[in-house]
Amino acid sequence: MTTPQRPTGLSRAEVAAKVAAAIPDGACVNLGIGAPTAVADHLPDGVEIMLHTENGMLGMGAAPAPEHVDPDLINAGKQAVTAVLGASYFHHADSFAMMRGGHVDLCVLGAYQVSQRGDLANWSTGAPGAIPAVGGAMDLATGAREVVVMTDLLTRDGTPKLVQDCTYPLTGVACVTRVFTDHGAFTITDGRFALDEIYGDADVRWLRATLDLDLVDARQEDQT
Amino acid sequence: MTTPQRPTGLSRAEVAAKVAAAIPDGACVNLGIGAPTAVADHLPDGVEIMLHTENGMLGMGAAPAPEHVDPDLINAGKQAVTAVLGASYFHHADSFAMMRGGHVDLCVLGAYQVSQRGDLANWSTGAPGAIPAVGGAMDLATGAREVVVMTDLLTRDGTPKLVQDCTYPLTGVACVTRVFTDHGAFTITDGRFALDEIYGDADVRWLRATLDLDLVDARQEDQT
Amino acid sequence: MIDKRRDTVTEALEDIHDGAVILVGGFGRAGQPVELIDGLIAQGARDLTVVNNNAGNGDTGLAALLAAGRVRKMVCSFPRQHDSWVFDGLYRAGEVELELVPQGTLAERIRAAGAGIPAFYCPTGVGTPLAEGKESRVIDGREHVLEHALAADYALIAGLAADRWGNLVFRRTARNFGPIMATAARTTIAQVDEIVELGALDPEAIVTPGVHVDRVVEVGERPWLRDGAFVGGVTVNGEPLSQPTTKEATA
Amino acid sequence: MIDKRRDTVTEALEDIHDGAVILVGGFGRAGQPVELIDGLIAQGARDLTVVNNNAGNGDTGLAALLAAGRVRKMVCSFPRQHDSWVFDGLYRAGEVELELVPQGTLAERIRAAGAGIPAFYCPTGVGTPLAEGKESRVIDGREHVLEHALAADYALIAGLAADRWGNLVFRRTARNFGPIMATAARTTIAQVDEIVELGALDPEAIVTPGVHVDRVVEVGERPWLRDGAFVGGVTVNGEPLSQPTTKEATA
Repeated sequence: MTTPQRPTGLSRAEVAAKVAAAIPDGACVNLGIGAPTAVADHLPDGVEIMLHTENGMLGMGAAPAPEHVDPDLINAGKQAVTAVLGASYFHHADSFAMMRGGHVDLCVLGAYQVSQRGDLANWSTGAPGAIPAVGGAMDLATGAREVVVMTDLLTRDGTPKLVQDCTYPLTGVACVTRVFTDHGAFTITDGRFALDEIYGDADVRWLRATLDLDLVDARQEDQT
Repeated sequence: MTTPQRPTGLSRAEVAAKVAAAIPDGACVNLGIGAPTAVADHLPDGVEIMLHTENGMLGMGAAPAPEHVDPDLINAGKQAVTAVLGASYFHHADSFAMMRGGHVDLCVLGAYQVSQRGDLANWSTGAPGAIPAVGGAMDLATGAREVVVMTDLLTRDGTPKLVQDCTYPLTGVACVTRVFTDHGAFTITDGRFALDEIYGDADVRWLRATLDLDLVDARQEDQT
Repeated sequence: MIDKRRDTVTEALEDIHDGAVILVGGFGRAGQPVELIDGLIAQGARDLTVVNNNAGNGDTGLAALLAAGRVRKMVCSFPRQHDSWVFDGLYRAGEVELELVPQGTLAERIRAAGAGIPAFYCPTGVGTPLAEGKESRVIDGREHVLEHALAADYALIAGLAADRWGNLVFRRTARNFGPIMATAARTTIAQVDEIVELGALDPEAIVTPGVHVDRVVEVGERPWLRDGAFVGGVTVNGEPLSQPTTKEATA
Repeated sequence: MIDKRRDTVTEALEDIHDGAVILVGGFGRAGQPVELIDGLIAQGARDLTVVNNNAGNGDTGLAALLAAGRVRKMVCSFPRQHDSWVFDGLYRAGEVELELVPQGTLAERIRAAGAGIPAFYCPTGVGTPLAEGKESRVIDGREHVLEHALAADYALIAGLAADRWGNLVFRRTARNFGPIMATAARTTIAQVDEIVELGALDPEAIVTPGVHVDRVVEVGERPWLRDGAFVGGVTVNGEPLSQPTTKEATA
């Protein structure tokens, strides 16, 4: 069997917009460092969400103009942010109690790998000599009511990030429920990936050929 | 052996003044409900202490004039109090973390019984049908760095409150270090009561005859 | 849009079911959500488990809920007070259960529930009747008992002010159990003297971030702050208070 | 009289001993007590165990302490950053130990130490390499690991303002670890921009009650808030910042 040519997918910004569209109005949301941060820029008009940042704020706003940067007002990625009306500050134990206690409705995280039972690996490739760093990833994976992954479907060398079993060190077990990628969106149900939407030029045949998974086509089921 | 006539002792206010004089300047102190509350009225001039009240304030002040009572500003005994300059408010978990975490230097508690190893019984006489109520007594007995008891030496019927072993349900184990009574002050050391001071008309002979204890006379040791 | 405001106490309480576990804020009368409790009595839910530091004072608030026969079990640290006659009578008649918990352990169990900590080791109560039957363990040379998180279906609490996100501030020692109870219930309902515009509360001084609150209802300034009838045992130097007072002058 | 003010950083730090365990506040540069760390470098204590969320950024603050060879072990959640070259080099050379802890577990272990809770069950990290070797237990059908309190000899933290009782307020997300670290050390030393008169801080808005603070030292407004050199990776939309900024306008 030959793997077909890699199709064109969505840009990072376009995937961020797909994730943003899936966030319910009024939700308390934590956006992980890296690509998920961009989700905040794509929330639909009229939707109001509370953005939580692990370093002690609820009601995080957009990036400031450069002349308004405040080094005491940053997000988990140490980027300058602002505070919206209704914002509040709290210390780190309260901030992580918020996550661990199930008060964050949804978090969006990047991934190295996601398994079909929802295991997430996103903090270490286990490479010898690498300096391990976990930050708040495990707390979010464990504590958020819903863990959504936003990632490229394939690594640069074409290796799928959606897998039967993660080979990298885990961040959390059976925690991911949805995955948004450049080529499609998936829900994890009963230990399998279900394809909800296809993005760009990809088709189911290519996805099945590329991913070594027992992939459910939830689009068809919806149509019957 | 006949027990001699009960001698005259100090009044409650006088005992409170003895306790107050033993509190180091700058200490963080919790005064239990009931008689210990009066200790606040007898602090020497020039001494500044932080009064902690379990219901969420540091920097508790004296009782207000009746026209200044605020039902939202009360102490552990639900009496109206005031706040001094430097006061702060916090919630109950933080308030008891303060005690349990060893941040309260000293607490003053009443007692039904204190044993020679420092066990305290002050919350229940174990009488059948009585409604049990413990409040913050166990937290204070366990958490304060030093637990000082302020009590009458004898019950109304003449039964000693300083005992070899408590017969009432315990509040805390081996927690009391000092006891101030109407007839004398005691330190608990190496499983024995040591008499530090005699108050009023009592003498050592009467104390030895009255208390069924192996009492050390620490006054004499100090003088040698 | 995030809008947790409810127009009436009735609306705020409508889904409370029989058998619910309810955290009720307050230490004596301070911070007790009296208007919500009155609403709960009218609402009619019964067979409740109520968690509060005390077990009601006088004949109003929590005491009235008990008197109405709605409470199956009280979880508290200090039920016995000079004016807790309602609870006393029900308890002696065997009509209400009591789970007695040291006050700090009660607070920490509630905080743990809100923080996703299912159990913790605690030194309080070791060697006393309240540790009997509890699993224990020596850590760092000291004995501790294992205590479990205390979660609830509802929390009814009282704050000073809220905004439409549910951010809350409290007033003086009326703060007490409110902030931790807000975190530990599936649904948290707060009564406040005043609902203010979003942004009116200082972000540095908000005590309970809105994420912990589901519904807020404005009840106006509580009249009993001024009416001189300080139910709940507020006294001056141990003497009951009998005259009208003002609250502004206290400091 | 209660007076926790110290005239100089030198005086505030004089008794720190070799081998001390030190909690250092801050998340990246926000809330990092840079002036105290500079003082600690000058003071000379070595063989330190340092607890901080990160492991230093750029060449100043915690990174400078590491570069000076004073740190035997780092306890942190996120040592690897684009500008953590000092730690990276020492770690690869085997000159510093690393204990990696999930950030929320780190925070909760510190909070537990301050709250007299020696150990607690925690769901974070179960099934991952960071749970290996830890005691575990199923509670309410879910697996948890046993985590222990993380206490220290000293805490060095940064606040916005203090009074002579040691009451502290913080500024925005610079609050982060400061309040919990203050509770968990035998001796807590706070640097603040300003020391104010007793009573000047709003009792409702004090974040750290003075009982948790042993020494406060005024360092003035931190120049790096304005100097445009935002060491610690502060960026705008992911781009490093290169121009002077003001802090008042942000909201």
